[in-house]
Amino acid sequence: MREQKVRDGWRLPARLLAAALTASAWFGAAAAAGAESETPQSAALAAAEADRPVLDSGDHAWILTSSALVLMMTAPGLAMFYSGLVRKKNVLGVIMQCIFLMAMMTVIWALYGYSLAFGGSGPWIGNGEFLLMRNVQMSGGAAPMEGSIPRLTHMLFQGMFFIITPALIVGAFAERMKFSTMVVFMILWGTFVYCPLCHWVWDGGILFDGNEYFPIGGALDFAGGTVVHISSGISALVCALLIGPRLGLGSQPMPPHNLTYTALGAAMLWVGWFGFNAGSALGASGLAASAFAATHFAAASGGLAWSACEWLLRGRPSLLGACSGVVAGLVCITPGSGLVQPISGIFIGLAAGAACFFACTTLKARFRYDDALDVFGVHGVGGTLGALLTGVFATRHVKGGSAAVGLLEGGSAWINQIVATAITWGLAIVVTFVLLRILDATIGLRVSQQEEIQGLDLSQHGEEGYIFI
Amino acid sequence: MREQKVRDGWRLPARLLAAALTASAWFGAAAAAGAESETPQSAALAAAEADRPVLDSGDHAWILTSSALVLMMTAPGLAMFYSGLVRKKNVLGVIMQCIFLMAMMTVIWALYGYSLAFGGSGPWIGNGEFLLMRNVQMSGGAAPMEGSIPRLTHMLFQGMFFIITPALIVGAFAERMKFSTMVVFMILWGTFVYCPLCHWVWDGGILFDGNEYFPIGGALDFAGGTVVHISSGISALVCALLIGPRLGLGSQPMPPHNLTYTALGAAMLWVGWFGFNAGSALGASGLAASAFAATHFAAASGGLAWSACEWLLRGRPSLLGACSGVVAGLVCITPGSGLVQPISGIFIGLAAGAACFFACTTLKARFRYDDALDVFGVHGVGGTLGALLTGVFATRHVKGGSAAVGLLEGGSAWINQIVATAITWGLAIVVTFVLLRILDATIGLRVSQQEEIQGLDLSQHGEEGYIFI
Amino acid sequence: MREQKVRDGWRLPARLLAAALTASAWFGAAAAAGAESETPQSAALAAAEADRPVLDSGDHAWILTSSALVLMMTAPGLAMFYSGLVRKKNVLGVIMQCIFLMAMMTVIWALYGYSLAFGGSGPWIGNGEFLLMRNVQMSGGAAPMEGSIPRLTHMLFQGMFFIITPALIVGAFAERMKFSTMVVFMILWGTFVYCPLCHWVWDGGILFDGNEYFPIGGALDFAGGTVVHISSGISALVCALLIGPRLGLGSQPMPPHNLTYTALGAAMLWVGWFGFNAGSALGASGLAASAFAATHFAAASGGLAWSACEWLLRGRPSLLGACSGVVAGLVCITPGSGLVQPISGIFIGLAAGAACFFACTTLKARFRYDDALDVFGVHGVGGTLGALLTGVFATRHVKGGSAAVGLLEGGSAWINQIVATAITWGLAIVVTFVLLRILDATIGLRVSQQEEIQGLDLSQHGEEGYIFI
Amino acid sequence: MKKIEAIIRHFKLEDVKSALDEQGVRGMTVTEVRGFGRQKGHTEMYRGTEYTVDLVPKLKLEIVVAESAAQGVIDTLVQAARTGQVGDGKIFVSDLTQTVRIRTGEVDGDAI
Amino acid sequence: MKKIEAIIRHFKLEDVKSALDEQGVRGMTVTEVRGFGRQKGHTEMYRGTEYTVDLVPKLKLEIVVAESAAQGVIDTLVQAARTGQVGDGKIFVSDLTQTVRIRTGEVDGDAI
Amino acid sequence: MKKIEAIIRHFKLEDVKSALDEQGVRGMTVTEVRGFGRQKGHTEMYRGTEYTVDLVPKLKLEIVVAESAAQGVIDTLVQAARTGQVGDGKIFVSDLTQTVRIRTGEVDGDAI
Ligand SMILES: Nc1ncnc2c1ncn2[C@@H]1O[C@H](COP(=O)(O)OP(=O)(O)O)[C@@H](O)[C@H]1O
Ligand SMILES: Nc1ncnc2c1ncn2[C@@H]1O[C@H](COP(=O)(O)OP(=O)(O)O)[C@@H](O)[C@H]1O
Ligand SMILES: Nc1ncnc2c1ncn2[C@@H]1O[C@H](COP(=O)(O)OP(=O)(O)O)[C@@H](O)[C@H]1O
Repeated sequence: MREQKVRDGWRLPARLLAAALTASAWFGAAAAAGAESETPQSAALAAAEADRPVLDSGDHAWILTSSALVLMMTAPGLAMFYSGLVRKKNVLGVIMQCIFLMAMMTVIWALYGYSLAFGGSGPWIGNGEFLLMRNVQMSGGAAPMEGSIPRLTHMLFQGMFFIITPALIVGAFAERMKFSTMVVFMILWGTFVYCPLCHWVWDGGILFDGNEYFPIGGALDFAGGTVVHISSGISALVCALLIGPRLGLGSQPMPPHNLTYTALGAAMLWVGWFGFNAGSALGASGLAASAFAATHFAAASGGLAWSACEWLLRGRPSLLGACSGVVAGLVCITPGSGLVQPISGIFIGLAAGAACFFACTTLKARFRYDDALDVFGVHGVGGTLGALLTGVFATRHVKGGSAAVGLLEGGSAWINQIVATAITWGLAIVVTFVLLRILDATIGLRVSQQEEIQGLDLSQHGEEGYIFI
Repeated sequence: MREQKVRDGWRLPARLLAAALTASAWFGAAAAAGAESETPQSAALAAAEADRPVLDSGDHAWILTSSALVLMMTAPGLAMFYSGLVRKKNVLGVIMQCIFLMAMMTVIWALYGYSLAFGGSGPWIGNGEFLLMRNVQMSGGAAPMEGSIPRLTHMLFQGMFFIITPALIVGAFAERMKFSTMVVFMILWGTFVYCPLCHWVWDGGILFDGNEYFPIGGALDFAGGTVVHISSGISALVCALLIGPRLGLGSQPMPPHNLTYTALGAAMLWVGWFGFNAGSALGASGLAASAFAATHFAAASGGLAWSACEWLLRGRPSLLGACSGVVAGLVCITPGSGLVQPISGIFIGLAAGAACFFACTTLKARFRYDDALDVFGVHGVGGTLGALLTGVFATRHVKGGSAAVGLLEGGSAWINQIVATAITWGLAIVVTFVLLRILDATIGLRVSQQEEIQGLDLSQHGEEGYIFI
Repeated sequence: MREQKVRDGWRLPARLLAAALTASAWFGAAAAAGAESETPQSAALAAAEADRPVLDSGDHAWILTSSALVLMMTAPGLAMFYSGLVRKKNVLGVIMQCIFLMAMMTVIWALYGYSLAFGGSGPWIGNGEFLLMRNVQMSGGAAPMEGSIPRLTHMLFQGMFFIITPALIVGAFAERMKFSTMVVFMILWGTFVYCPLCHWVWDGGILFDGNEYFPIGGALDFAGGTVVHISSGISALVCALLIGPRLGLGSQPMPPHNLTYTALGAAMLWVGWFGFNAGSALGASGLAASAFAATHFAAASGGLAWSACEWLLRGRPSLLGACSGVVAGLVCITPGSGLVQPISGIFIGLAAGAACFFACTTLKARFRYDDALDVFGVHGVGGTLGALLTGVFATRHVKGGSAAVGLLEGGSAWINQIVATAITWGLAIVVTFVLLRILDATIGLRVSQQEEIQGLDLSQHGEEGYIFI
Repeated sequence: MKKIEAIIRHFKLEDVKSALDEQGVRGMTVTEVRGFGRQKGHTEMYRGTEYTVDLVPKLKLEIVVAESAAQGVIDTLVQAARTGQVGDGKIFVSDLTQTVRIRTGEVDGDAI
Repeated sequence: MKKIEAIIRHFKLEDVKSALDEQGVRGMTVTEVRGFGRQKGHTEMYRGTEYTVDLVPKLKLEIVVAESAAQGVIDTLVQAARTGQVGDGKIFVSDLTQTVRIRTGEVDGDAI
Repeated sequence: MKKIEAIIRHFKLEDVKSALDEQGVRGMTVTEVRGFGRQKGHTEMYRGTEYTVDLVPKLKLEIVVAESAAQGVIDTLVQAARTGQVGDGKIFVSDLTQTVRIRTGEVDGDAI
């Protein structure tokens, strides 16, 4: 994520020092260390060498780890979280959608997705620079670099986001969407919503912090508030509205069939989110630590806030509530994780827990859309709130530089945040609406009534989840 | 953990070398590398720079990873391990306690816990140095350091211990404690047992290895034998005694409702414990590797020992036994993991497996306390044994320095280990007893009979774990 | 893994540079930085120092992480994947075998396994160099090195492979083998199949790439195609044939009892495999990134290929199919992960998904062996295919050097791959056959009919998996 | 006293319950069962193997009522549980010789 | 031959079993059921939604005994399963026309 | 109409089903139950505690047939479900007073 190249302060002197060392050292080397002089090079060459980005194995270790963590978020994490919430007869359907998306989005990313998102730096969309992994893969035994890590790793890390974002949407149309239609929809959604948006925000496009094309759109989005959570949460709402409620909603009970899965999945999301947010520092820097801490604090206070709401308004806190609050806190801190102080994360988490509680209970009940697993209520609402609160709490102490950033320190980032959020809402609504309308008219969105009653596990995949007999 | 600042040998020359390099290089730089001279600094300044702790991205990557691993230990790890052991009607209750503690203890840690534990270095308790994350968070784009990692990361890593320690206790009063009382108890326990003890052992207090206040108390505790396992295990016993046995114990069967969870949770604990122990080296050093290996070997031999006991005494080894042995081995190696040779870990694991098998079967049966999930039997007994065996097996080969350490090489560490263990027992017993008596007299410890029969899931949280109909 | 010491290109100049720096710097240091001159050393000494392998904390962090990931592959990963596939009454039996192997193989590895596999570099078998962790553990506060990581870590990482390889075989004789016989068999199999094979391929033996003893056997096996997958897959087939089919196979239904476990376990395998393959670079290098990406792509395309086969031939894709395809892709890319371009990983994954689909359906149905969980179909077939395709796709761009490697760039590696694969098949067949025959004649392979009907959970371990009443 | 056993589809439970409630039925016992009949099951595929599952999940209701109320309950059941598709289920009626309420020891008419 | 069906609370199973054992009853069959009756259920909340669950988990025991032993068993059941709280359950008794032990083919009195 | 209830071993289900199928039986209802009888249970150990589990998992089949077909079904059941080991199970036969097919409202003979 390009704007995250601003690293914490200690790096700058270190870089200069390294460069100086390189130059000076070669003088000494040339004169003294005869045994090492197999490769005579001039001081000028050495200085050039110092400018070439050098792989920092520690940074790299952390981003490789983060990539693994973010994949773990989709499955087992999200797969478990979501599958526990549906009825038994649809448990495999949900897991299948997560696993299949892991496979499919990865291949798309390799073929053209990464290039569309991160190739070049035009205002609207990437270019063909990285098509089919050109300029990403090793060549002659060396890997092209992106900052202090190989571009391969940048591609991998970002690719994990390309998986989880559509996977989040799955919760909105759970228990009723045709599997084949879901497949087609996600290919299109990834191509026409995710890739452009990612390019706008993180690769120099019109929502890139400090871009020249559309400065007022320049958003602070450290780890995916707009790109991941708003985009998926808003699209989810559109999906829920267009596909309609589940058969029997309101008359038949549809409680979560296995809350232990949901809770264990939420815990995995919490753990994996450290990769998501702290990994977005693209190195094992002080900034990564700060993002890690903010993430952790927001998750914790989000869980407390939701539990408190339940305790006060309904007499007792539920496990599902605590877990929902944790996820809400995590969603909300995402855009600001590397821009606000960790202690602000506590406030952001509290706000998220309360707001998403309200969205998932009162709001949803009032408007009667069947966002089955509350993707809008948590990711749409939490993501939007997070984008705005980033404009409030972001600080130069974390971002570096001397200009005021968030509203609290007198900065004006909040304006850009509002603009970028509005644009993201617009993009998500329009494209998702159009795509679904087309699919509805052609291959159809929903399984037949018969199949819905039978459950997706049997009707779509010919399997049963649990055969305990 | 301060005493772990002794790093393995190769680091020392490396540091000196780096310092020398810095100084010499600047001479060369000043003379030759004109292009780099934007920041003119004197050699003196450069030397000062060399004294400032520098972030080692590799160390940092490992501790960030370790922090994630230790959080994973509480949930999904411990939550799964424990929840499988209770009856179906209490499965959510146990998981909720773990998840809620993750949220609550984290916020306490951020507000004042870290400061109480690690602020200053007085004999008894921390100071206000780090209250509300002051002096921990980034400032002006730079992060305060603690050794080669940001203090933020130190805070995070230690904060994960502050979560899991109370979560361990949960097993003792499982299936019968009021949720609200548990919440209050854990706030107090964290404040009045964990924080002081942590300060005593790891931040220069009266049990700190080499402290001047009370030298004979100076304990070797690499990763939490006293601070985590003895404190929680002994407090658990007090809890079990004061809250009394579960309704129907002895007359009604109370087998684990889902041993697959217990086993999968134990496996996650095994994996996560690498973060717990090897992370306690606070860097990706040779010492971390040694602690990792000792941990792994002790887990393995602990599992074998318990299985062997069962095989010999009962005719067949059980999965629950193997998993219990693994956890016993892990508990027991914890204090010595970075102080003993890995191969000694095998002996320590064997001893732990056998001792904890005895404690959980014969001992518990004889004294008839209802330590529901054997927290005392595994963490109390295993932790105490581990502290003592550390006094036997600890070696200068791992600890560094030239003085003999463990009994086996003629050292006297075992005396300090006994003293520190006794003091930890005393603290845990007294404070836990007082806290529970007060809570019992005020808000009450136990749910009503009615609620206990109904199960905690429904009575405390209004949810059911599995709805497979 | 010795052949993996070839690192990506940027390292070479970096090393030379570092050496030069060291030498030159000391001149400066001696003259100028008086404050630092406590340790007067000559330039010669400094040069020697530069030759000593130095711990790279970033490399180390990644391999520690990878070790944890690979352990996670066996449990919870494989334990969950396999246990979901058996009938309810055998669920604990399978998990127990995984957990017990984790414990037992680890102790064997510590005592003599690592030494047999990696001691010395003779053609046939290791020597006693590392018996009982001699020359592996720290001494005088310093850890012996293996490249840029402590040898302890190399031992740990490799030890995780020593666990998972036998654990894979467990799937072949699931639901019917005597636990005690399994224990003995695995001790022998680890000693007489794994350790020699590992030594041949990775420690300079007769299948080592570029060995002098038997050059045509020199195989490219980056992360365990021959050592792990072919060896276990082929042995599994022998096991299935010799132990015979499960009672009632064909007449009674034996569907997977819990596909959610299988899918979640597969996802954990996917995540853990990054440690397996990218960790095999033994550092956080560009090569690690490349292996990570190839692994990820092959998993994804494997899942797509198997799903496509099902969709085309049976009308709908199943979750079990998608997961099986993912695992097939992962198996197949293993030997080539650090030798082929990531984009080739897509082809390899596609081939694996299709081939293993065929093996697990048509082939198995035709020959009627009861390889209960398809170890041969996935690991035997996928591993063999992977070894051969490595000979096709391996490239100097990744491997480094200037010689052509794979068939596609005109190299001849494919010949060696065929030879090494054939030898591995031979070793696995012969030794497994002999061992099983002996065990059959002495202690017996199978549980009694009675016990098989009752299930292994009760008959072998005296426990039940789920008690949901 | 009549015991009415009805095998119905899962998703009809709520409808049946409220229909019976209107009828004045105040108690019943529900069991998860699997039924085999004219309704075709389905096939499941697991890797190489295809299973025909002809045992379909159903619910069994047991309702004990006074002789006089039986026919009304049966009619209500037939109406509320019907979809018209094969697999709607069956009703079996039998006689009870005695009924006891455990809490009070009341018998027969008073017990339900 | 009488078939005695008893709906009881889960946690009374052990008590009932040992009471019947003293009575000389040597066999029974137990089923997990959910009961609906005067005992109020409970409410469950999942995010926005509240469910009233009025089906309470119960156990159903089926005990086949000789005509002569029936009343004794019924009395024992009532005593052992009673807590006095609403929801203790019911006992239903009916006639069997035949009983067979599969293992031996023995019928009626010899079969149980 | 006769209702035949058979308690059998799990792994005999397939055999029984196909034997009944040959017999012309076209419907039945299966329930998971736990049985207590002469067949000894087993002991389970969990850490310090040993449980004697004397409730053994069984399947209960309920088959409703015309009076005339009853004896044939019973004989078939006895044959197909027998292993000769203690625990093979029991068959209980009782009368039904009425049978209804929900889908069509057909009664008695036509309903099964
Ligand atoms: N002869 C029978 N004895 C016991 N139960 C039966 C019998 N026939 C049908 N059932 C039960 O009724 C259910 C529905 O029967 P089925 O023949 O599939 O449909 P329908 O009742 O609409 O004709 C079956 O699944 C089974 O549980
Ligand atoms: N009419 C009935 N038919 C069948 N089962 C009944 C009937 N009434 C009650 N039951 C069963 O008996 C159980 C206890 O009944 P309930 O009315 O709650 O309490 P009590 O028996 O103490 O009056 C119910 O949960 C249900 O399983
Ligand atoms: N008196 C009884 N009433 C109800 N069910 C019984 C009775 N006796 C046995 N059963 C059922 O029959 C099953 C088999 O009985 P058991 O005595 O173990 O073997 P067998 O039928 O071979 O003599 C039991 O598990 C139980 O479910």
